[in-house]
This record gives sequence, C-alpha cells and structure tokens, in this order.
Amino acid sequence: MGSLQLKSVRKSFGTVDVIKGIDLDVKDGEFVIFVGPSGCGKSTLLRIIAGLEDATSGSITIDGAEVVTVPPAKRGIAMVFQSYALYPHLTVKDNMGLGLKQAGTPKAEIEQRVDKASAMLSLEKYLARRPAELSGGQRQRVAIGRAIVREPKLFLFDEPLSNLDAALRVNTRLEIARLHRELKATMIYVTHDQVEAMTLADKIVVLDAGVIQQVGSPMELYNRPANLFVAGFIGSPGMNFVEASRLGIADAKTIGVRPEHLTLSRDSGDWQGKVVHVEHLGADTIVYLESEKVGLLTVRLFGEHHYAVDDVVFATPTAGQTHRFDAEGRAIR
Amino acid sequence: MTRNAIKGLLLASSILGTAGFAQAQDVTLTVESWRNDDLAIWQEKIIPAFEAKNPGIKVVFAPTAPTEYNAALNAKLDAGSAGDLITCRPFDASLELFNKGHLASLNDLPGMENFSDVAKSAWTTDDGATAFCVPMASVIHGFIYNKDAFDQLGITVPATEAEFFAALDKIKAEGSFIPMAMGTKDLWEAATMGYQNIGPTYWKGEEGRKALIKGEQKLTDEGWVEPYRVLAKWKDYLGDGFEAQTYPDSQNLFTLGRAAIYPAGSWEIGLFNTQAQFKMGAFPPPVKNAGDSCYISDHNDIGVGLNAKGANQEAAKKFLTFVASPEFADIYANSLPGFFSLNSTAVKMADPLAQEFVSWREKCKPTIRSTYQILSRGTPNLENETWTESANVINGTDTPEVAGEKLQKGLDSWYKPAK
Amino acid sequence: MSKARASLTRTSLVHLALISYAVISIFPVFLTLINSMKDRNAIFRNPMQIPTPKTFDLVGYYTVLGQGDFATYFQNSFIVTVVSIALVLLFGAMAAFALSEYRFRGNTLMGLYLAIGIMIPIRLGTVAILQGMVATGLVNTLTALVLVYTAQGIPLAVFILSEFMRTVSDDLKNAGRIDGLSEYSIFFRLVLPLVRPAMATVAVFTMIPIWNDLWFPLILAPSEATKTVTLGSQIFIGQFVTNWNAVLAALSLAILPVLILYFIFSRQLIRGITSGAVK
Amino acid sequence: MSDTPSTHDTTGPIKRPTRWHIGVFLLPAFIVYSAVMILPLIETLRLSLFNTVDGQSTFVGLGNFQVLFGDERWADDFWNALKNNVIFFIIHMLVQNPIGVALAAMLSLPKLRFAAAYRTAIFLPTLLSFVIVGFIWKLILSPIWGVSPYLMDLVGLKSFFSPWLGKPNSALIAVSLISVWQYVGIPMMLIYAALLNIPEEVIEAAECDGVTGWSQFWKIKLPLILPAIGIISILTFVGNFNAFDLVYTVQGALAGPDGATDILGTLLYRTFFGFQLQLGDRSMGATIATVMFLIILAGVSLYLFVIQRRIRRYQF
Repeated sequence: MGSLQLKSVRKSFGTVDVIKGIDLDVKDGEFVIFVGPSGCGKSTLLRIIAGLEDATSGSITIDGAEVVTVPPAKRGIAMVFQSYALYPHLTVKDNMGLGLKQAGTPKAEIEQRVDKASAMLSLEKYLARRPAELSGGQRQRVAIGRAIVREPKLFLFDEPLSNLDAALRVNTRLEIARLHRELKATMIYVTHDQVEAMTLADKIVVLDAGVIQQVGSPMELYNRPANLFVAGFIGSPGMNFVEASRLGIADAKTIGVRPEHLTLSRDSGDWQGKVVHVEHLGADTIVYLESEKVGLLTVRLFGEHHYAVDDVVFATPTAGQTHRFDAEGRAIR
Repeated sequence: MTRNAIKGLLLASSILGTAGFAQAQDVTLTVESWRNDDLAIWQEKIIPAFEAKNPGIKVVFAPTAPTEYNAALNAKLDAGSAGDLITCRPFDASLELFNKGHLASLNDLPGMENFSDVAKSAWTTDDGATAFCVPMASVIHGFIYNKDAFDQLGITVPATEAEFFAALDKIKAEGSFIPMAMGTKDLWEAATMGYQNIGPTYWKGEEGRKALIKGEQKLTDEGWVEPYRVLAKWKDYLGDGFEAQTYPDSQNLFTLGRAAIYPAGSWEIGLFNTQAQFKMGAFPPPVKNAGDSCYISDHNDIGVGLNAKGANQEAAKKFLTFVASPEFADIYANSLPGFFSLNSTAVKMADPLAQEFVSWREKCKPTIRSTYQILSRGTPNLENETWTESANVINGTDTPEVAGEKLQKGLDSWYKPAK
Repeated sequence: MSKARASLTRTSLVHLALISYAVISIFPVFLTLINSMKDRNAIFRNPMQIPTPKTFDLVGYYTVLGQGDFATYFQNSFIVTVVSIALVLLFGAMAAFALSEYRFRGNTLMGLYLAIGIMIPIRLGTVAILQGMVATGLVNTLTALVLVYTAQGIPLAVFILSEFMRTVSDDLKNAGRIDGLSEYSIFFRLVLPLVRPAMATVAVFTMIPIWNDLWFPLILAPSEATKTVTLGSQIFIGQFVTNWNAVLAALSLAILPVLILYFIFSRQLIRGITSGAVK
Repeated sequence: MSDTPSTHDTTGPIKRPTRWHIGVFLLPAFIVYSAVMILPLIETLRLSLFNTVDGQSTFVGLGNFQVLFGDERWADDFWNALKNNVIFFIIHMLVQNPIGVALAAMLSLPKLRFAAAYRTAIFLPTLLSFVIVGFIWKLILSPIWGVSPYLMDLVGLKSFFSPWLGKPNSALIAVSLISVWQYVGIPMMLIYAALLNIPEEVIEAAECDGVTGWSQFWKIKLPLILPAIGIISILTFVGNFNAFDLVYTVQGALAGPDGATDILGTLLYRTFFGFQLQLGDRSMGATIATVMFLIILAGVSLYLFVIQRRIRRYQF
C-alpha cells in the first residue's frame, strides 16, 4: 500500500510559478528520487505532497484518495528533514512516539513500535536522551526512526544526508537502502546529489525550473537522456557537448559524448588536442584536453595512465555511444 | 469577550473595587482632595465627627498628590468617575468646573449663610449670583523666624523694608545662620512665598489687584515691578545653591535650625510645630516706610463642592452642611493651625503662632493673590508665568523690569479688560 | 584562551572601569537604603555613613507601615503586574506567532498596526480610556489596570517575539504537523517552550513600566482597596515630604519587590537576550 | 499557505477550509489593543481638529495647528520644547549609547569574572520608577543635603559643584544625565547580546591576523554590531521624544528653571491636562500630541526606509 499520483500540480507564489504542472505516478513500494539543481522546485514538490505547502491547483492522490485538502497528519506520510527537526525538549523515545500519541494509539503499541524501530536503527541505548546529547548521525537516525514508527504509506526524505560528513553519508545511504528493502515501503527522496540518486533510486525524477525533465530508472537516464539538461546533470564527470556544425553534422545541433566513451591515443584519432590537466584517482584517470576542433574535452580512462600537461593526444568517441540533440535540446533517437 | 474573561478571572481572585464594598443601605461618600498632608486629620477627627452624627453615611477621604490633582480630577469628572465631593481650588479652576456643569450650585445649601460674601468670593460666579463651593479655609502669608536665633544675635523683629534688610545683613555677617530659607527650584516658592507675600504692600492690596483686572494698571507699573526689585535683593541672603533648593529643602533648612527667617504661608505652622526644636515667631511683610499701612495676602485657599453628577446627592449635601458648620470650623482650624476658618462664627485657636498670623487681619488690609481671579483664565497662564519670572528675577536671569514686561505681554495676548 | 591574549594590566583596567560604573549605578539605591534606617539627625549630618547602633532607627518604616495598608498595596501591585505580564505574553506571543508563521492577506498591515503603539504614549488616550472603564463599570477595579497594561505591553511583545519566532526551525513545526499536532498544539507545545528565554526578556521589559506606573492607578483605580505600591509611595512622598525617614522608607519598600522579581527573571533574561534578540 | 489560489489553471483553483486559527491567534491581542489603546488614541488625535468656539465643540480643520505654529507664544513654547528635546536626544546618543557599548564590550570579554554581578548592578537603575529616581537624584544633587559636594570634595573638585538642577544652562544636561544613568542598562544589554552573537571563529581569525585589542573592537566587532546600534538608536529616539516622567518628577510640570528643561512631553502634559491654575486644553493638547506623533513617525520612517537599508547585515 502506498501509491501516489500527481496530476498537473501547480504552485505559484504571487506571480512567480515555481511548479509548472507536474504529472507523476509512483507505484507501491517504489523508491523515487527527485533530483535537480537548487531552486528547481524539488523540495517544494515534496512539501506539496506532504501537505506542508498547498498546491495552487491540480490533484494529488495517495492510494487513490484525493488528499489536496487533507492536513499532513492525515495523509499517511512520514517525513525526514534535512535539519532533523527533532523536538529539542523531548527525549528520543518521546520524539519517536509523539505522532502516535497524538493519533491516540494505545500506549503498549507505541512502546512496541518504538522498540522495533530503535532496534532496526540501533538506537536502544539512546532512548532516554535528548537530541542535544546525540551526534549528528544519531540524530538523523532518530529522525528516520520517528518516520518508521508511524508506519506510513509514504516516506518522504528531504535531503536527509546533506548535513552528514562523507563517510557517514555512505553508511546512512546503505542503511536507507536496507530499510527500503526491509520495509518494502514507498519512499520519495529529494536530493541535489546525483550520486545519491543513482545509487538509491528505483526511479529518478529529474526536475528543472519547476518542470519534470525526465522520469526513468538510473540506467535509462544514463543511457538515454531525454534532453541536454538531463544528459549534463546525470553522470560524473559531466557529458562533453560539441557543436554539431564543427563536426559537419547537419541533422543535429549538439553532439554529446560521455567522458568514459572517449578513447585516447598519442598517435592518431579523430580529435587532436593538448592536455591541460590530469586527475589521478587511482581507479580512474581523468584527462582534460583542449582541442582546436571541438573545444575542451573531459576523458575518463580506466586505471592508471601517464599523461602530462602539454602532451599532444588524440581522442576518439566510441562508436554508437554518442548522443544527438536537436536545436531545442531534445534528444534525437 | 476577552474583557469578561479577564474580569471573571479577577473576580474569582476576589479582587473587587470599592463598588463591591458598598453595603446595601450604607452610602459611601468619596472626597477628592489635593491635601494628602491632611489625611490623618480627616481620618481621625473630621470623618468620625461626621459619621457619629450621620449613621448610614460613610466618608472616604481620597487625596491625590497636589501636582496631579487638577489633571486627575478633570479626567475623572469628564469620565464620570469622580468622587461625590470635590475639594475646590480657589477662583478660576473651580469656576471652570462649575461652568462645565461638574459642580452644583450651593445657593440653597443649609449652612451657606454662615459665610460672608468675601469668604465666598473665591467660589462664586463673576456676577456674584451663584456660589458653588463651601469655603473651608484661607491662608495668610508672612515670615516665620527662629526666635532663638534672633535673641542670640540681638535682632528685633523688623517692621520696615530697611529694618528687614538690616536684619538679614546682620545674620549674614555673623555667619552661623543662613539668613533666609527659600529656594527657586520649585518655582512656585519664589512666586507664592516671595512675590505674593511682599507684593501687596507695593501694589496696595485689593486696590492694585482690581485696577489690574480693570486694565487701569499694568504689570510694568511701579507698584508691580518694585516687589521684584526687592526680591532681586533677596538673592544674597539665600543659602548656597538656592537655585536647586526645593520647597522641602527650605522647610528642612529652617526646622533644623540652620536658617533664621522663613518666608511663609500660614499652612506651615502645623508641620513646623512638630519638627522645629526652637521657639518660633512670625511677622507680617515689612512696610516700605514706618507708618505706612500694611497689607497682607489673606488668600481663600480651600473650599469643597458637590459633584453635580455624583450618585449620592442627599448624603453629600448633608456632609457639605456639616462642613459649613461652626463645629467643623473649630475642628479644622485647630487640627490644622494656619488654615484659618472662613466661617462667620469666630473660632478660638489654641496655637500661638496661628494667633499671631490671624491677628494681622486687624491692623493690615487683606487681599488675595493677584493672579488668581480672572487673570489666569487664558494662555499663557499668568500664574504659571509668575512662577517662572519670580524665580528668574531671584536667580538673576531676568531683571525686574524685563519680568514685568514679559508678564504684561503674555497677559495682553489674550486678556481684554472690560471697559 | 591563551596567555598572550589576556594581559593582567588589561584585565585589571577592565575590572576597574566596570567596578566604577557599577558603583555609580548602585550608589543612589544604596544611599536610600542606608538612610532609611537612620534617625533624622543622622540622615542630615552624615548622609554617607552606614547606620551605627547609635543612629539606627526604623521609625520611617513604622510610620509608613502604620499609615498605609502597604500589604494591600503590594498585593494589588503584584496581582496587576503578574496578570498583565501573563496576558501580554500570551496574547503577544499568539499574535507574534500568527504574524511570523502564516502568510495571509493583511499580514504586513497588521504588523504595522500593532507597531503604532510603540510610538504614541497610551497616556494620551486617558480620557477615552476612563470613559470606557466608567461605561463598563471597571473603574476602581484592578481589571481596568490589567486591561490598560496589557494593551500597552502588546506592541513591544509582538515586536520582540515575532523576531524570535522566525528563528524557530520551520522543519520542526512541519515535523509537528506531520505528527498530527494542530496549529494550536504547535504553538503551545513546540514554539512556546522554545522561545521561553525571549518571553522572559519581554516579561522584564513589560514589568518595569507596569510596576512603576503612577498615572493609571491614579486615574483608574485610586481607591484604598485598589491602590498600588507606587501610588501609595507617591502619596507618602507628598504627605511626608519633609519626613525623610518616612519617604526613604517608602522608597526602599517600593524598590525591593522590583529587585526580587528581577532576580527571579534575570537568568532567563540573559539567556533570552543573548540568543539573538537583535541579530 | 498561500494567499489565494490563482485561477489560471485548467483544473481550476482548489477550495480550502478557512484558516480560522490565524484569527484565533490574532484576535485577543487585536481586541484588547484596539479597544484600550488605539480607539482612545484616535479619539484624542481627532480632537486636534476641533476646538471650542462659543462653548461648542466645532470642527476647525487645521486651525489648531495654525495657532500652534502661528501664534508667537505657542510657537515659542513649542520650538523651545522641541529644541530641548533634540538636545535631550543628542545627549543620550552621545553619552548613553557609547557608555552602553563600552560596558557591553568589556562585559563580553571572554572569561571575565563577576560579569553577572556587574551586569546586574548596571541594569538595576533601569528597574526603578521615576518617582524613586527623581526623588533620589534631587536629594543627591541638593546643595542642602550635601552628598554631591562631599563626594566632589573627596576628589578635590568641590569648587566645581554648583546647583545644576536650578541653573538654566545646566539643568537640561543634568536631567539628561540622570536619564542616561537610569537607562544605560538597555543599550548595554542589547549590545552585549549582539557581541555574544559574533561567532568565536571570527574573533579567532582576527587574532590570527594580528587584529587585537582596540583595533579588533573597531575593525571587527563594531561593524558586526551596527544593526544592533541602529535598533538602539531608534528605540532611544522614540523613548526620548515620548519622555515625560523624569522631567516631571525632577523639575515639575513647568520644567524650570525658565522652561530650560521643558520637552515635548511636559509641554503636552501641561497643555492637555492643565496645571495649577492653567486649565487643561484638550484640543491644543491633542494638536501637540499629533505633532509629536508625526515627528516620531518621521524619525522611525527615516530609520526604516533610509538608514536601516544602508546598514549591512551579516549572517553568521
């Protein structure tokens, strides 16, 4: 249980439209991630789903029931905030139990659900503490626990990892993935970090300027980006774009090649260039070169390679791995 | 809604206004007054005397500090929350209250026949037809001196201006006493204890005062400027820092025995009797030349009137009749020596100092303060201006002539004497 | 802090300066207190001396306590101050919450409207206020004073509290909404506990003018049963203006309760004020 | 929580239940404030357009204002009061606020001992009523009681003592300084708060850059607390132009000597409520009140729309 449909959802503040008509279908048990640059409207959309913001128009149904005018607490959702938003004056246990208490759940059941959630998150030792006495990672786990206890139809995550350091972020990512598998719950997750999106999602929704650019599984977005925006946003380092006219191609405006789909040779190839910078990452080597014909190119090579700045090299795109875009930026398939 | 909620809350905490105290048959009268000094005398003597004879009527004396009295009273009268009985300032302030309908006419009040027209003059309409307050007391100006100090220095009581200044010179030269206790900080001290005290001698009492009202004299005339010239000379005989000396400072200076002469109003007697540890005497304002007729300021100061919108008119009238009785006059004048009864029935006073003051009525011509009747009805207010200018003259910031000009200019700006 | 940062001379100078100013601040109060406990001659001859067994005299306190019903005055002042502060805090916080939390038509206008009160002294409205109180039969009740002080305190309370409420995390309030708290519960159970220090600040700033007010007790509730301490001591100053024993005793009696209340609140005040009042 | 749903959508606007709670939150404050404060004040300000003509209250338009500024006596009093009020304000700005800043700067030094005791002592006068402050200072400055001459004698300055409150050219300064004494606690507290809000890292960065002591205060802390100083200035302005009680208790309603300490508040009080033989003139009083309101409004607007926008705010 836990499906979500959005139909032409709009949101404007005064004369500014921040959400310009969103249609989306989320199936039960799916892990959906909203991704996009800051200001794209992804957080607003999440808050509209939660009921914290009112949609200006449109329809939202959860499990087939229209919820546009239903207050957040009655939508069967739970939310995890970026800033944790724990009640500073309540203990961990009370923080987790407040929502149930408010809904009139019997005490014993609250107890039992809190125990279960805290076991799942290894929080048993901290139940009596207040948020100020916890570390950042522990607070985030309490916030997640608070959501689990509610047994919602829909989990909403608003950039839950961005206040954590890098190592903790990876751990918590794994934990969320594990929770998703164990709970088999529907999760909607907002992030600006495409790595998080790629690693966690069943389905990614790429948003820009209040409009959905593309919806699809991580690999669909990677292999078949619908437009220049998605192509540039997904993948790291980002896709190389070359003006088609420079290559003498007439039926497209722009040609895109991912850095990992270029090969380098010191002797011969399609595009000659000069190395301007090299990044050695161990597993990968990233080479930046300046080509007279096509401009700045990023090339990603597997393993260690010994190129030096000012070396003259040739890059060649792998056949069948180039993307073509028309004048409006749409992918040509 | 909210109000009721709060009201309920407060009622619940059993905090009720006086309304809650009024018993079913008892009537409670409230007396508005600025005489907070007299609180004890009212509570201990006057009110018990009245209540003993009028069972069922309770009286509450509710004084306000003198400086806030007018403002507070006016606000309460306008809103209808003032007490049943209103203590009346003399002349225009009360006349205004009568004209606005706040004070009731008392022509028919039993007991009013106990007062002469002069006594009633401060609380009668300009045409003399209606009286609206029962006169309670007048006060007389003069000088109180430290008898021990005079004896010690061999000074006799001065009768003329020259003797007065000679005495001051002598005290000053000797050095153990401040010659005169007066300050200018509170302004009114300079005007009331200074100008209005010695002034009548120069403007010839009522003669000058009436001429001023008729427009026949001006404040720039010699009779009105000369008292300022005399006042300007006082400066040298006042204590160090008299510019910042307040009225209570002056009282303390004198009663602690540090000053020899105190320019006084008779109302000081009661307080001085309790505080001074030495013998005191009094003398009237010195005349210019020996043999001149003397003048004193015998000023109708306090009356009491009936709040026309009060709830307990009948009981209040009973109280006013009591105030008009010789019995009240006796209690009041003897409890508050220096407040002289205006009742036609002579009151026998026990206090020697008070007797001394009142004895001047026989040899000197009495007058009231020059600024009180008619002349302080407009803006700028002549009384207030006189306070400021009297202080200025003594401080030396204005010459006597300039002071007279300023006052006359202010008066001219609104006052047109009836021709 | 490293040793390099704190030189002994500098610290001493700072202490010297602070001690000097603190002395200037308390000296007049100290002077009043010591002289209120001396006999009349000692007050005049040696105003600077603390009471010695020879000069010690509580006659002023006897006079004051014997003359007026100071216990009732205290009770009145206390009730008026406490109830007014409670209402100012409650109503002010509620309005501040509405203004800082919700976007609605007329929000700014309402904010400005509530701010006008900071600019005009309420005393100017005396006559109309008094008429209103007469009409509702509230003259000579403490309710009248409570109403006036509540109205007078609301503008500043809204001003300060709404600043504070903006600093309460939106996520937190939203978490509450998701947990099913009503807007009222969010206000009372989440926001109010979090702005407690600010409430203490407002309480102190509201308390001072209420406790010390002379004007409205004089006009609205001058009866013996409703007199406040400040009005009572003002009447004493008038009545015993030359009896300095009594005056100084009355002043001391009026100072003490303010000090006590201040000490109760001061911890919260500092916390409130240091957690971003004027950031 | 938007204003109103906009209507340019195909599916049409969404109808939502009225948010009653906003009203419930605002209502108590609104009712009490409007009924007890605003309506009476409007009633008063309205009076400024009326005056008594032949015993009847008559609408006179701006006639009262013409009298206030046109009639020599009224105008003299008004300009005198305004001038004194400006001086009163300037003294507060030049003495009270710098002292407040200095005290706060010292109090906020890290690890200062007895800071709480100092704070309490310095804030104490702010808690006292005008009745008390006025009376105490009159006594202290009284040449009769001798406390001031005695104290000045201790530091060898006795010859400089003078009855300040009684002299026209020193009375206003003396009263202003009493007021400063009473209120210095407020700027001190607010600046203290602002200083404590500066993050330790910024100060440590300054230490590393060799900006220490005085120059640290001038170059780092002061710019960061400017917004707080701005708020204090405007609070001082509003407070000073509404001031009345202190002058009234120390110098009386006539604000002597010779009107030297008369400020707008005392002029208003005398005019509106009357004093001694002077009868209260509600209309002219309301006229002065209206002018005062406009002056304060102008000052506040100037602050809000000109000064506040130029002060840079920093986020920590």
